[in-house]
Amino acid sequence: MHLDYIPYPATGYSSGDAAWQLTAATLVGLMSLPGLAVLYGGLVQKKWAVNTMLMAFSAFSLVLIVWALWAFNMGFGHPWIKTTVNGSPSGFLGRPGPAMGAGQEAQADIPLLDGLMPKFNFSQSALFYFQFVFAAITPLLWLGSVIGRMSFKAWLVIVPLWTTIVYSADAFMLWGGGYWAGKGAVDYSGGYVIHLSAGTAGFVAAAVIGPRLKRDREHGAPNNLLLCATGAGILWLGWNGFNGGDPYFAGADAAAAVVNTNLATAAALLVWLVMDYALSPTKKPTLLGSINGMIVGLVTITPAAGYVNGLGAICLGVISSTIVWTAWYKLSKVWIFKKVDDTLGVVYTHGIAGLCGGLLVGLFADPNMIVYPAGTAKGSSAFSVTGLFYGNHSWHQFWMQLFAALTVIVWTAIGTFVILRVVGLFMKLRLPDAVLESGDLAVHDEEVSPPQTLVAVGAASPPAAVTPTAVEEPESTASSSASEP
Amino acid sequence: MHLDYIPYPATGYSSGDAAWQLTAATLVGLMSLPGLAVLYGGLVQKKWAVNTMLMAFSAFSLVLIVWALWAFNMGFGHPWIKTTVNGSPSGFLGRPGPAMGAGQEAQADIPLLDGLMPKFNFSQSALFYFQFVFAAITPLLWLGSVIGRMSFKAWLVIVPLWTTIVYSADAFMLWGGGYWAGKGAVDYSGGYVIHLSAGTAGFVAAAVIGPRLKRDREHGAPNNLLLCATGAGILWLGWNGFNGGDPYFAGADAAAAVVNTNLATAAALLVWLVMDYALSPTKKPTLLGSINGMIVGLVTITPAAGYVNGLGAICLGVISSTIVWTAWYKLSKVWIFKKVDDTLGVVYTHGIAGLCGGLLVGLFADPNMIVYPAGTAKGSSAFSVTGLFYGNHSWHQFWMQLFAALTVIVWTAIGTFVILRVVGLFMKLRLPDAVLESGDLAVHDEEVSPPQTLVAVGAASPPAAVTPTAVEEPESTASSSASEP
Amino acid sequence: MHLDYIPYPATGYSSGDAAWQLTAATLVGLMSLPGLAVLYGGLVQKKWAVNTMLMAFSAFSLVLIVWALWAFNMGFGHPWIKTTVNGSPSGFLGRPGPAMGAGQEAQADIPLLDGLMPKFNFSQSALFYFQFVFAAITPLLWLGSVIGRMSFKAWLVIVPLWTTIVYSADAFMLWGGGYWAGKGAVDYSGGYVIHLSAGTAGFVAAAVIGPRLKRDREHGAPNNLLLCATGAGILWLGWNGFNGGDPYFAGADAAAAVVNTNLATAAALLVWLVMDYALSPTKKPTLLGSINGMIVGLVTITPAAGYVNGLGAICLGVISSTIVWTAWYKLSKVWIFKKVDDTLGVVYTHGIAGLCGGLLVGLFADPNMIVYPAGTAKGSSAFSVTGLFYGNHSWHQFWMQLFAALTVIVWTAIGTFVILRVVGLFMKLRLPDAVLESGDLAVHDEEVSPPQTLVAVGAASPPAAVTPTAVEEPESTASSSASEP
Amino acid sequence: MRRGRLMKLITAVIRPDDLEIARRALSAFGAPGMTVTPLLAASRWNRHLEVYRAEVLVADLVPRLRIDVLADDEDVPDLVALLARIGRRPRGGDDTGRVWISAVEQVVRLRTGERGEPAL
Amino acid sequence: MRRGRLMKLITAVIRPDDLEIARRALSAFGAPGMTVTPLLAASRWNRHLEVYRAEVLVADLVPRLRIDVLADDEDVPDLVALLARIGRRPRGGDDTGRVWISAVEQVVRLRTGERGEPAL
Amino acid sequence: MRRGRLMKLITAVIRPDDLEIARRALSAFGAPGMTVTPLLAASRWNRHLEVYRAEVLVADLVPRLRIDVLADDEDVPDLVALLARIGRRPRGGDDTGRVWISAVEQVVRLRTGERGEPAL
Ligand SMILES: Nc1ncnc2c1ncn2[C@@H]1O[C@H](COP(=O)(O)OP(=O)(O)O)[C@@H](O)[C@H]1O
Ligand SMILES: Nc1ncnc2c1ncn2[C@@H]1O[C@H](COP(=O)(O)OP(=O)(O)O)[C@@H](O)[C@H]1O
Ligand SMILES: Nc1ncnc2c1ncn2[C@@H]1O[C@H](COP(=O)(O)OP(=O)(O)O)[C@@H](O)[C@H]1O
Repeated sequence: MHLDYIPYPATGYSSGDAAWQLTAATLVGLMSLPGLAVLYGGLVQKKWAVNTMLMAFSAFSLVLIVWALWAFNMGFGHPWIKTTVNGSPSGFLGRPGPAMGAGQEAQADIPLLDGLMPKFNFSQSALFYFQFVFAAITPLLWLGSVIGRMSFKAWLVIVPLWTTIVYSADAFMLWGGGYWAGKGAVDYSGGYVIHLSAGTAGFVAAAVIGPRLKRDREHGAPNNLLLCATGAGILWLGWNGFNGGDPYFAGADAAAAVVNTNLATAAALLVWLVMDYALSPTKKPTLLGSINGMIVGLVTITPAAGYVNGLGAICLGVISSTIVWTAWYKLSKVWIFKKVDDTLGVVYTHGIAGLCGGLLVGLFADPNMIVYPAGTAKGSSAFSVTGLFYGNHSWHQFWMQLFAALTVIVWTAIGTFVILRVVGLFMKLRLPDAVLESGDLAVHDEEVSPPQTLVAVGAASPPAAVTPTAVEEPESTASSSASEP
Repeated sequence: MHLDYIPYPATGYSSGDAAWQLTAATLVGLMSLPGLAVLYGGLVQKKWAVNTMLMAFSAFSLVLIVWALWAFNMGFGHPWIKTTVNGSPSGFLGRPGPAMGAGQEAQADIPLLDGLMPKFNFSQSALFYFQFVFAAITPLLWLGSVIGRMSFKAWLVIVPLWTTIVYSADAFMLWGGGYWAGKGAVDYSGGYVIHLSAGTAGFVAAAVIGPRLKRDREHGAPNNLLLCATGAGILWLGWNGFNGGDPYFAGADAAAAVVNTNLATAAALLVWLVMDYALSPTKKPTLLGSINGMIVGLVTITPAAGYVNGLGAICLGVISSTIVWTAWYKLSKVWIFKKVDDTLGVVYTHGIAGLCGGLLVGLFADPNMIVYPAGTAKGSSAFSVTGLFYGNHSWHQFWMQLFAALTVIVWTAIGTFVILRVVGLFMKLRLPDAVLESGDLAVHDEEVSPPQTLVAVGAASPPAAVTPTAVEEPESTASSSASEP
Repeated sequence: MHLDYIPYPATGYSSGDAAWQLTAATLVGLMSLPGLAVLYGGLVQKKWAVNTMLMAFSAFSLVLIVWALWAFNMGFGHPWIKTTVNGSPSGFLGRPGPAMGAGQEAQADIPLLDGLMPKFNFSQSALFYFQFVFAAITPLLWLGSVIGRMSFKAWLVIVPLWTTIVYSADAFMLWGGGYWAGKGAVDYSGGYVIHLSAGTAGFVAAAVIGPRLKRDREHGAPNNLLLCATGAGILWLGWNGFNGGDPYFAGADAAAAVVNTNLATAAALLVWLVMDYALSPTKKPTLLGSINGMIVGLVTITPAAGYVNGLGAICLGVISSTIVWTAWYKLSKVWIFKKVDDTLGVVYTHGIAGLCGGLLVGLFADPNMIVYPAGTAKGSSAFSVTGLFYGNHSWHQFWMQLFAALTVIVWTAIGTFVILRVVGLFMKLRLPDAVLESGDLAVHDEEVSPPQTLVAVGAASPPAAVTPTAVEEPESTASSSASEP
Repeated sequence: MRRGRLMKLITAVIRPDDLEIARRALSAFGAPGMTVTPLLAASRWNRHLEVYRAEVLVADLVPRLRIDVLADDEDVPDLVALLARIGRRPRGGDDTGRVWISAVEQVVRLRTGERGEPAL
Repeated sequence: MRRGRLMKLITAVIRPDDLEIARRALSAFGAPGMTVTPLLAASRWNRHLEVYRAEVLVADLVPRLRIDVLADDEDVPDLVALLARIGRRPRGGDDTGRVWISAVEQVVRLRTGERGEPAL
Repeated sequence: MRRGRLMKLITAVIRPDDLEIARRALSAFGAPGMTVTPLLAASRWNRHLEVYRAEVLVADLVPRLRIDVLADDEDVPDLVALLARIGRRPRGGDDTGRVWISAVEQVVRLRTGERGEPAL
């Protein structure tokens, strides 16, 4: 009986790889919902918690619709304008098109990567969904820069545009086999495409939209650290899927990427903790500081996870955490960083951390970390990346990483700026001050912990029980009230 | 050395499918605990949060014991009274029996489905557990209809009975190879068996048990939206296991089901958001409204996840969300829906949404969405479902879906009613009003956020430090107290 | 093209097993962060929530660094001092050494287990990470015994030492192929190595460090039951990875272990619930009591998960829950248990529960529960364990379990005591009372739900809007103030 | 005559579940407004128990509401009687709070600056 | 003369967003200290709505702050005028609270035991 | 003589950690009851800092408790002295609150309707 049915479509299909890809994607999804939603929801002022979470839920939804209707193919489909890089076909952006038909059940395929990596062992749907959760988390990340004043309506309009114009292009150039992929720049799972881009977009958006109320900036206390920890924990462990899923195979490199992710994160968290201990104004270790460090570690290892060895991962965590900690305390005091109101500091923990990680790949990438082993066919060679400290000590990879970073920064900054300005022509990007005064209640008629004295409208008829009829013992009370001089 | 051991039992065993099945089951488990527990715990009045969560934890446990001792085989074992449908053996309920022995390590098997689908690639334990988490979440869902007045003790008695009598039968008829399965009605992963059934049971139970205190109905404000978001996020992503696990293989259709699940959910969430924006009394988008929309999407795609294509999934989300939104605002104002106190509106977000999804399968099912590809043996054909809009445009599937739905509604309604009435003969189903006044404290001696001034019993001896001995400077105080006219 | 690349390193590699191992490890990681962090964070007094959570996050990080630099090989590497047990090589502790190089991508290997179990189907990185999450959760567990007074700085020093000296040795003896493994004592996934050890360490640490403030012991009310439920739910379902991942293969025994885990847990939760109902002073079922029962069930099945059948699992849950409930209510009133301030009662829910489970393996282990089926080669036999109630009814396994338990208790107690005393020579283990008075604010300058009136330093200049200039209508007010006798 | 002297502040400590009935009665009576302040009351009654992880804790400070109503002297007796009637409803052996009256010298309605009685 | 008779307690019910401005004005004026108590005010204005799952709920008890300032009799008029000016600022048709003054017979600064005026 | 005139309300603003000791002392003294209201106090001392994500925030409104005790005139000096002694305990340079006394014209125990002294 069994032979009669094969539960899988193509040969070369592996249920193990499919299982891992779906699991990894689900973990990344959990990083957004509820992960980021409640981390940010707990980090913002109490009066903005609902707004923040609803922006997260709605953006996650918007990105998926856009992704299915046209954007996935702009990031991973056939190049729109074909170019060639080092002889092989390339481009800057994919041709838009829906990814919704039954054809999605066929074996996965990224046209420009054919032959450059093993054929996928799972269906296109799995690839589509895995890439979706990455696309979805990116605007959620830079949401952190604009909460506390951004118009909810504008958010609903901007997210789809941003995913289409900015994210797809970044993804195509580095992951879709586009220009920088051809050039040999690498981004293991989104240090550039996701985090550097989110940091840049958030910063630009914060600048364009303008700052929160002076009063809110002065009263920027978070509202619930239990939820911050809940979100942070989900982020950390969810990142196992974030980086572990990116080789597309449940192979040895996936496991190595998971280990490296955790090593860098642990190191970065501890470095931040120790620096708070030793150098912060109050010389105390803090939970939110440690969570910052944790995020820095997760972000910085992201572009490098499967390319560096364990020691390299620790180094990345230590270096980036030191840099970002310093930026957080010092850079934030100067010039534009002081002026622009990046509510949760996304530009530091994602922008700078992602940039550091991407560049450090150029130094720490260990050629012995095999992403894809060589096959049997002659001429086939294993795929790995070599940084300055290995092989023939060349700076080449570093430069590639640097140029790719600059491209991402510039493209993202311009794209974000233009989108916001254009949308700004049709609607206010910033809520009126009166609305900002009250926050969630004004925008959504909800507050994060509603008073239990709220009563349904129309439920206020005086009860029969007590009616102010003839008053008993008037004299005694009279006497009492008469009892004053 | 390696050949010497095979870590798997039967040939045809696939570690990939097993991994996915266990992972999917765990995700579904997480939807119940902590997912639903904290979503509901945050949605109810503060005074009922503990009671709600304890009902969830205890029901989850009760169902498992029942499932192992007898109920699993009533849902997926050999038919109790054998019948035949379209020539092949069938029935309405399975023969009760334990599922606990070492034999559970053998290859999985659902007797009535032999030959109708590929042989399972994992052990019976995996199948048992996967089906358990579905059985467990169902009473947790309709718990939402009865919280705020149902007796905790009665709950402990009713849940096992309900799982045995109502759930098992519904499951057997549609999933265990029973009558409606034979007739060709399909329920991909529980739009009927779980959600339609939960909506029906909840509504009936709410009617039989009676409403909450008038005062509580008037003060039905939730208590913590951060936890609502936490639970909602876990529900959404956990649903990847809910629908992705149901083909029983980590094949292409599993991935397609995951994508469809998310597409329908995103669409439904956005539709609800927009309708709140455009049509709600206060014209504001709300977080809890969006979560309603999200749940509608998840529920409505459940019976269809692997049968429709991406576009179909979006259509299902849009249609059902529109219908349920309207029902939520309008239907709730009329007649019985106004009278019956369905605390969290389970009949709308699960009952109606599940029904819509199940019926729409009859329209949108795409025959090109292959659940199980054809095998090599001659005569073997791929398995897929064809709706009105495809193939030879027949209404057949729709009718099957409709009749199956009616069966589920009727059986669940009657079963639930009888169980409650019978149990009602032996114990009060509703808590006395005095207890309802105080809620958690009266039922559990706990409250969701205990005052930090609570002090251990017997820890109240007057301290040595200060004793009201001879009073110092009496004169001055005397003067002060004498200082009035 | 496809043949040209093999995405996996060694033959014998299975993407399914790798996927499951990484997934299971991630689930266990989630049990720590956010699971335990928020369960404990919600269980402690409000003033200690931040401190508790930061201890969890930092310990998780510290253990990983230690694990990678030297400790993993002390638990699972080559024996430091080789001995032989029953003819085969053995030892008490592994030789320290880093586990960070590219070599970690090779097939996994535990030297002393070569030939005693199937070769691993995944890479060393996966094994390393899976074992890390176990090592990490252990100190987090016994953190529950010392919160509310332990110095944060001391914690940062003690955790790495404890992992190195205590945990590694316990792990090596039972899992690394060390002495007790050779003797035939079994610990499926940590009833001894993790829970019995955590219970012991916590109790000793609580005794050495000393109790909380009298005032805090008297006011030990938790602060947030919603978060307790969140953490508890994640623990339960995460445990599917905890026990399901331990056979190292996604085989039938993994699924059986998952089922047993849930059965024992459900039974234990219900037993605790019923005993609270029937025997507790106030005769009421409680959420936190049920969560205790849940933890007891999870812990007690841990050493037995894949060795007992379903009925055995239920028995374990019932027996242990009864024992621990009794200990919780009665034992806690007597002698040393009354004196030592084990804040969250880890010695009961982990220590005693783990011990019970380990011993009961000696009674309930069912030889038909096959962990590894026999291979094809002659002489190869399936691996399973036989308890008193099966086979030739021998007490042998029970004695092995008992002696192993005693070893773990003694070694852990001595190790913990010595570490604390030595560290105590260099720094205070207990915070000064003044600090204990205020808790989080004193230690971290943070509190779990910060008042929204906090204002940024230096943001306090009097506003232009209102200045106390010439007062209008002075007469009227004067008259009013003059209006008294 | 000087009205100022005859304004009073009526303060009542009541049980939370009496709030609604009290409010409705007051507004039905026409009391212009009121403030409600949640507080903890040391009561010799009703020290309810709470149990967490088998530890029995006693809430010897019970949650109560403090109601402050500014009123014209003439209305005081009626208002007090009204509150008294509410408080007197039979209840599980349990405290039912206090009402006390104190003199107010001046009242100002901030919005308009009105003083004395009209500001009530 | 006896100072005790001339100490007053100024109590104001204000809107939360006026707190900061009020505090700054008071300290600028030199008021020694104050206490701020969050409470719920029954206001005939400003019953804002909240909506949860399509159920429209009305907050007819609006959150307000009660400010208590002990002051010397002489400062009372200025302080009241000051609070009045703050409260009077134009606002969306909405209540703006009350201020009332009552007599205090004695004040003690616990830290030092000082009584009367110096303890203010 | 008319008792009503000689009932007083003693109001104290104390530090949270003094609550227990105060309560015990009061009940040991035999004070019939009390109410405890959490509030924020504007103190010139003890503006503790909190730090969130490297932003240093100052809590210039510190959490305090307000205790209200209705008492018979004769008991006032003792009660005040008692509170004063508690408040005076040496503490990290830090505010220790206020106590003030005001007259109460009438007290009613709602449960029984008793008035005046017996209702204390
Ligand atoms: N002397 C007092 N000062 C202030 N509040 C008091 C005083 N006596 C009682 N109360 C308040 O009034 C409430 C009812 O008083 P209690 O004596 O407990 O019940 P009852 O007066 O009905 O016998 C108590 O909760 C307490 O808060
Ligand atoms: N008689 C009263 N006693 C106590 N508080 C009052 C009284 N009247 C009004 N208040 C308080 O003063 C606030 C403003 O009163 P309200 O009448 O609503 O607005 P306005 O006085 O500006 O017209 C209200 O929120 C209420 O809390
Ligand atoms: N004039 C006042 N009116 C009301 N409360 C006051 C006044 N002055 C001080 N307080 C309260 O008494 C507390 C102690 O006063 P503060 O001056 O800060 O310390 P100390 O009086 O011990 O020097 C403060 O927290 C404040 O809340």
